[in-house]
Amino acid sequence: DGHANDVTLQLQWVTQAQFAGYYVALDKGYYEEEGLNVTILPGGPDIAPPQVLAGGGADIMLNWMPSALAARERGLPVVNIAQPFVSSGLMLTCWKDTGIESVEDFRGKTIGVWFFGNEYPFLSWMSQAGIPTDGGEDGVTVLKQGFNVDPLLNREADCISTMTYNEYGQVLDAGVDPDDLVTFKYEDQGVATLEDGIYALEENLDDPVFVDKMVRFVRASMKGWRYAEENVEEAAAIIMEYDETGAQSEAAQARMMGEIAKLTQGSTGALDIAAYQRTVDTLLAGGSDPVITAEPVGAYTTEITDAALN
Amino acid sequence: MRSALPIATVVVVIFAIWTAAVVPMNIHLTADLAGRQDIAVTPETPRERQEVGAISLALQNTSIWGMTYTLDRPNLPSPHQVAAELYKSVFTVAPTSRRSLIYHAWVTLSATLLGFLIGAAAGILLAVGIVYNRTMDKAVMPWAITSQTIPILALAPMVIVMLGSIGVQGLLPKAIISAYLSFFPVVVGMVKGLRSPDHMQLDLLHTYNASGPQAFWKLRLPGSMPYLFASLKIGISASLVGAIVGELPTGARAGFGARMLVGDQYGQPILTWAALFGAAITAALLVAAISLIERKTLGRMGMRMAA
Amino acid sequence: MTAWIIALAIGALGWWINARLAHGASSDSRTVSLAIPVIFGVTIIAMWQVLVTMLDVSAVILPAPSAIASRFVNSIPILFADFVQTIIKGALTGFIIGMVAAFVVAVIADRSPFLTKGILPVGSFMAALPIVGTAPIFVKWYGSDWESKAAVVAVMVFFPILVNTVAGLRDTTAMQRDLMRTYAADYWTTLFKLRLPAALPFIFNGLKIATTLALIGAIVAEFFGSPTVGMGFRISTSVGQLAMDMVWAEIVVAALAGSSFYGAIALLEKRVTFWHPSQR
Amino acid sequence: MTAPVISASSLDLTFQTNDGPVHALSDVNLDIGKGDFVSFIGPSGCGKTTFLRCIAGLETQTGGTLSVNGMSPDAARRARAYGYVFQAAGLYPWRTLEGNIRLPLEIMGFSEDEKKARVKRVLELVELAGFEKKFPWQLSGGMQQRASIARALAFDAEILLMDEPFGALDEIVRDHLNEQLLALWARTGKTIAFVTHSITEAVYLSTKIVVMSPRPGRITDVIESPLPKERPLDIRDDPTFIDIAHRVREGLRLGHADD
Amino acid sequence: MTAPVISASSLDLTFQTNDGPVHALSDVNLDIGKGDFVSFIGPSGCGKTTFLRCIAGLETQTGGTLSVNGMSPDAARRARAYGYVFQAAGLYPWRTLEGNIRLPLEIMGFSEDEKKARVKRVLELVELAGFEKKFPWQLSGGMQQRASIARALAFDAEILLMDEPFGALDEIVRDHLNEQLLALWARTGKTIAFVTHSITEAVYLSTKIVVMSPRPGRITDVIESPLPKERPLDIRDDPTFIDIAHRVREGLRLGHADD
Ligand SMILES: Nc1ncnc2c1ncn2[C@@H]1O[C@H](COP(=O)(O)OP(=O)(O)OP(=O)(O)O)[C@@H](O)[C@H]1O
Ligand SMILES: Nc1ncnc2c1ncn2[C@@H]1O[C@H](COP(=O)(O)OP(=O)(O)OP(=O)(O)O)[C@@H](O)[C@H]1O
Ligand SMILES: Cc1ncc(C[n+]2csc(CCO)c2C)c(N)n1
Ligand SMILES: [Mg+2]
Ligand SMILES: [Mg+2]
Repeated sequence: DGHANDVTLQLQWVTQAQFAGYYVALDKGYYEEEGLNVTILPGGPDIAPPQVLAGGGADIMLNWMPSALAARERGLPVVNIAQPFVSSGLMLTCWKDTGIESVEDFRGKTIGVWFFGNEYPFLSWMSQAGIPTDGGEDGVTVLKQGFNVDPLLNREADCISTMTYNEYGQVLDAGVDPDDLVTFKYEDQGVATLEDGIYALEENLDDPVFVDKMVRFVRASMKGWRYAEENVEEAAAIIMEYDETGAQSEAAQARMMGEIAKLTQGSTGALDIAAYQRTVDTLLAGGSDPVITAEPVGAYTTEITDAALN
Repeated sequence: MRSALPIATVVVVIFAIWTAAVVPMNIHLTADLAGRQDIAVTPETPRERQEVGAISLALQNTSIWGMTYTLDRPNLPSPHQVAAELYKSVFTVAPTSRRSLIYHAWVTLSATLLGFLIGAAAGILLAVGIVYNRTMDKAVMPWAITSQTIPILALAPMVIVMLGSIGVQGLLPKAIISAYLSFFPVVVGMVKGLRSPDHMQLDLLHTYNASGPQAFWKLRLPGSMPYLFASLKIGISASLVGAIVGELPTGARAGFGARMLVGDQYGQPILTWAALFGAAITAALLVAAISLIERKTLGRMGMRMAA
Repeated sequence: MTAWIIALAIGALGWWINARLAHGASSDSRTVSLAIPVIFGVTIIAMWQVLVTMLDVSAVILPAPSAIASRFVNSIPILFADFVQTIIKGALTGFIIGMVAAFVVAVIADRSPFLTKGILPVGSFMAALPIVGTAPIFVKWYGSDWESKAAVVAVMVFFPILVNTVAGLRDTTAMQRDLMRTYAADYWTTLFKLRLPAALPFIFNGLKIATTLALIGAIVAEFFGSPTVGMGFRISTSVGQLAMDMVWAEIVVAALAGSSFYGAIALLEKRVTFWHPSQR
Repeated sequence: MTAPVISASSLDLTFQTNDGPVHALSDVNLDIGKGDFVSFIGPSGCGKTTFLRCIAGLETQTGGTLSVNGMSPDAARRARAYGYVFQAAGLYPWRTLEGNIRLPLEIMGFSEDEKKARVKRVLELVELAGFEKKFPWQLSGGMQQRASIARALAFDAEILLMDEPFGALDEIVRDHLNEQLLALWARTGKTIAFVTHSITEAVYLSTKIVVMSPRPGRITDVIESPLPKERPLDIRDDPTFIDIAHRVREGLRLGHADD
Repeated sequence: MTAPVISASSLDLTFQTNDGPVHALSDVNLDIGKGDFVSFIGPSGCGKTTFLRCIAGLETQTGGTLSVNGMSPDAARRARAYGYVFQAAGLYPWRTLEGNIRLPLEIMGFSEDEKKARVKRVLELVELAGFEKKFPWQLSGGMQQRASIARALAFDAEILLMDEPFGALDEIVRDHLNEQLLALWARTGKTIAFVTHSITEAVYLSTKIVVMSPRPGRITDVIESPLPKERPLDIRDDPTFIDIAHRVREGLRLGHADD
């Protein structure tokens, strides 16, 4: 039937260059070439993509792997079918004048963290480092960070979570000299977890029609990513076109695209099993309060990327 | 329009307080900025300044007051910044452009109006049920009150997902959230209104041996009109708030809520403020529209307006 | 299909019992007035339970009432800490600040009809500022802890209380005011002996509206930044973790707290305005 | 004399209230003949309104019998046997004068032509022709009360029940309406039951004055008036008039404990 | 005769309204002596209330002079020279009967003992002892009105201004209160200015009846009553009484165009 070619993708944030590959594929007709009719649903502060998937509001979602694995443990069997982001853009950004030089210096400091399923990497990291997160003298005080970098600028927090491609740039935009900041990239700290991957519900993957659809989707999406990486300015322009709020600036999106390209560089879309295992180990290592309690089984499939790459 | 002068006075006072507050509210950010541009500020380092209160910092650095009014991402934008942004996004771009606040007003407005329609209709029906059915009166009213103590922003994503799972998307989910906020004032007002005819009025119809429906259409309904309009005015601003709240869990694609959110996330507070004022102005216009309909309707019905 | 039939049967049964009670001889007694809404609520919950279990609705979308109840019971310490943070520190403080500020401004505005005329429309304009926009601003100004929540609440409750108080202060008859003039009573005497008591029914109207606003304001503001405790924090975090049972447990706390707060104000109203026709 | 239009015998009515039973009417016996103008007078709470409401079928007696036009009051109500005029005019503010008078006609399903004709006729009867399009609040209290009488007359019931219709008006306007009411009664020959607090009014208007007394509400005196049907306002300075008034006042004083 | 307590000469009052000026009082000349009981009667809108309010200093005349106790009305108001009784009792529903009567005493700063004593005395004066703790809405209209008179008497002003105090009560209760008011007046010797719509009431109570007429409000007749100070209710059947009543009615009819 006609639905065989319909795909709805739930993003995990509002329209921005973070999702350029998909918008480019849509705009350039790559999906169309594959015979697909793709709808992209932007996310927002109040949207949990796994929940949307569970409710049937979307066929596939983008999600951070910690969040997806946690959802899996909660009984929502989501499966990674492709992983366009190969490295993590997450980092902590601190004021240098707070005296923070290493992870140990976090003790007694206030740190802004995103919640809503995005807190897992931080919590794993802290528990691996043996730093309690419940305030107190030698633990960190955690703030639930809003959607902006104000807690840092107002010095309410000593450090905040930033993405290399977005919030960090915003801090600089506010006039802050990079020399006044110290950053801790999760990649560098060895606690990186996989970010924006493509997930589908397990039950759907038993359906060959769905699988075929996904193969075509991933192939077209990766083509979009390739194009976006190579044509940063144009990709930013395309994002601007799809941004319905009319509030984004092209310069910011171009910068974001430049940073995003570093994270997707070299990805074929296929999940790197080693990176997967590293993510799982990080999450399992969470001491008394691990994000996931058991080695996940069947949390990914390479079937689709295998087919797409042929 | 005899109240134009008093309103203007109050507005001027508020603007004066606002303008005066801009300096202390923004002084820390401004001092940081000035410090980075090698303008002399006391104390010299951001850390030291953190220990100084806003007012005394402002008094120590009178030379940078001017800068507090022109920051790109102020804590408190100055009135003229907000006014300029409003002007820019209302008058200098085509209303169909995504950069136009009119466009976003329309997006929010469409959900508001649909939600208001649903909410008002549900409120009226519920009120009729409460007035005519003793069981409903006793069972439903406490729950209607309770329903309003539940934070809508917590319910909103669930509503969206549940509706999404049965295939309802687009305008309707937002409208339903908006309806959730607007039905309550309508129920309360309408119950009061339908019960406003006194015993004598009801007895009069009884002496005519009038039927139940006749009593409703000829007495209770027209008698409830002033109450209905009073609660519709509250309901429509609640609807607008609901529509804006509903924009966040629906992908914040467009509308006042999306503008506020995006302005906040990308460090453009002036955008947020402009959207905020845009929303309040829209609410005022909606209330004015209802007042106009009220005056027309009640006028035609021959009822005098209470001042 | 059977699930719906069973649910509808439960609904019909609940309704039937309530109808019997409502039309019974002792329908105006306290117990029955309390029992009817309780039975109504229980009926809805039973229907919900049946539908969710029999239709196998995912717990990620809508958890069963039984799951919510057990989560509630098992999380009392967390729920209590959240309650204290959000309701006591945020909502209550904000409510009191907003209320006192509204009274003060009302009394000032009331001294001059000119001011009153100006403040009321501007007040209703400000009341229309949506919380989604104001909350992030207050979080920016007052930080992530409860102070910013109290500020959001104070602003939200300020206008309804102000508008009602001003209207109430004007709700004396010309005759009552003239009476005070024949006693050559001064402004403050008239205020305290006549206008404030006469305004009480209006003031309580405003306070009742404000109670529900206060709760919503404090919870929703936490979505825009908070410490790692609080009802709004817990709700948004739990949604991200797909722990919908926890979300509903918090909603139950909100509903209980809100209804009790409302009930307390209504009770106080009954005691203080016993003389008003609506209370007799 | 023909069969009475309204006939009460041993009528009893007790309200059950939260503070215990209230004995509003006790052993009331009264016959009202066709074309009578009967006034009920008595202190507050003596059951005047309650008795009128019983006749109208708006309350049901708890003892004794009551018949209206030979049927039960409720059957009479369904047959729309009477028009009822309340103390306050109680016109609908959202209807014009004309609209208010049409109200019972609409409910009773008269044809459009018939409605028009009747509205015109009763407006003339109460001297309000020309005010059709006015809303109630555009009229004086006296005019409103006349309109409410017109409303009760519009569907031409044989009986008119009036519960202190002029209680809220000042004495001078009241005099004027009393004159008009008498004229109307003379012209139409309706049977009128009329509740009042004013002795002058009762004596001036009635062919029969029923004096009532409270706790429990009962009839203490029934005075047949010998005054002629034609009554100019001056008749109130007439010795017979003063005499009857005196008797009514005495009757009232006897039944009246304090306050 | 001593100097009048209240003296108006060429009094004029025009209200400026949106619909143009309303000439409420025009060339009013009147002297009220100490201990007089003066009634004002006239159709609605003739300026009775306005005149009383001028005396009370609640309105200011636009022409002519008015003195109360030899001072300006406003000075008299500040000196608390009079007690004012309004048409409706206007008791505060949130105060008990006692609390209502204490109200002026609190405002005027009487001592606690004094307050107690005065409340007790005036409650006895109006025969309401024993009802101290009741709230107004627990009392009948007549009792409320008596309480409002007690309130006006509590601080013992020499002048009592009463604006249709019994207008809302029924005739029987009214008769009773009239008797009580006369007794009170006799006992206290206060000067009373009394507005009414009832001819009987005016004639029964007053030593002087002022008939007024509207458009513009002016005095058309001042009738000195030859009736003795002692007046049983029966005096109303007395020919002198009927005579005066007739003269008042004639005066009213002249000034009264239509309703
Ligand atoms: N619905 C009711 N329930 C309980 N008691 C009632 C009800 N209606 C009237 N009563 C009581 O019955 C008695 C008679 O009342 P009713 O209204 O007939 O008096 P009334 O003579 O018309 O008095 P008024 O002159 O004040 O109109 C009063 O004591 C009144 O309180
Ligand atoms: N504050 C006011 N502003 C304008 N006009 C007024 C005001 N008060 C009274 N009037 C007008 O002045 C005239 C006299 O009014 P007033 O109240 O003194 O009459 P009254 O004799 O007491 O009438 P009633 O018997 O109805 O009480 C009326 O035409 C009235 O409309
Ligand atoms: C409520 C909520 N808070 C934080 C994130 C984290 N996050 C993931 S991607 C992204 C965009 C960065 O520019 C952000 C902020 C989220 N998804 N939802
Ligand atoms: Mg009655
Ligand atoms: Mg008057």
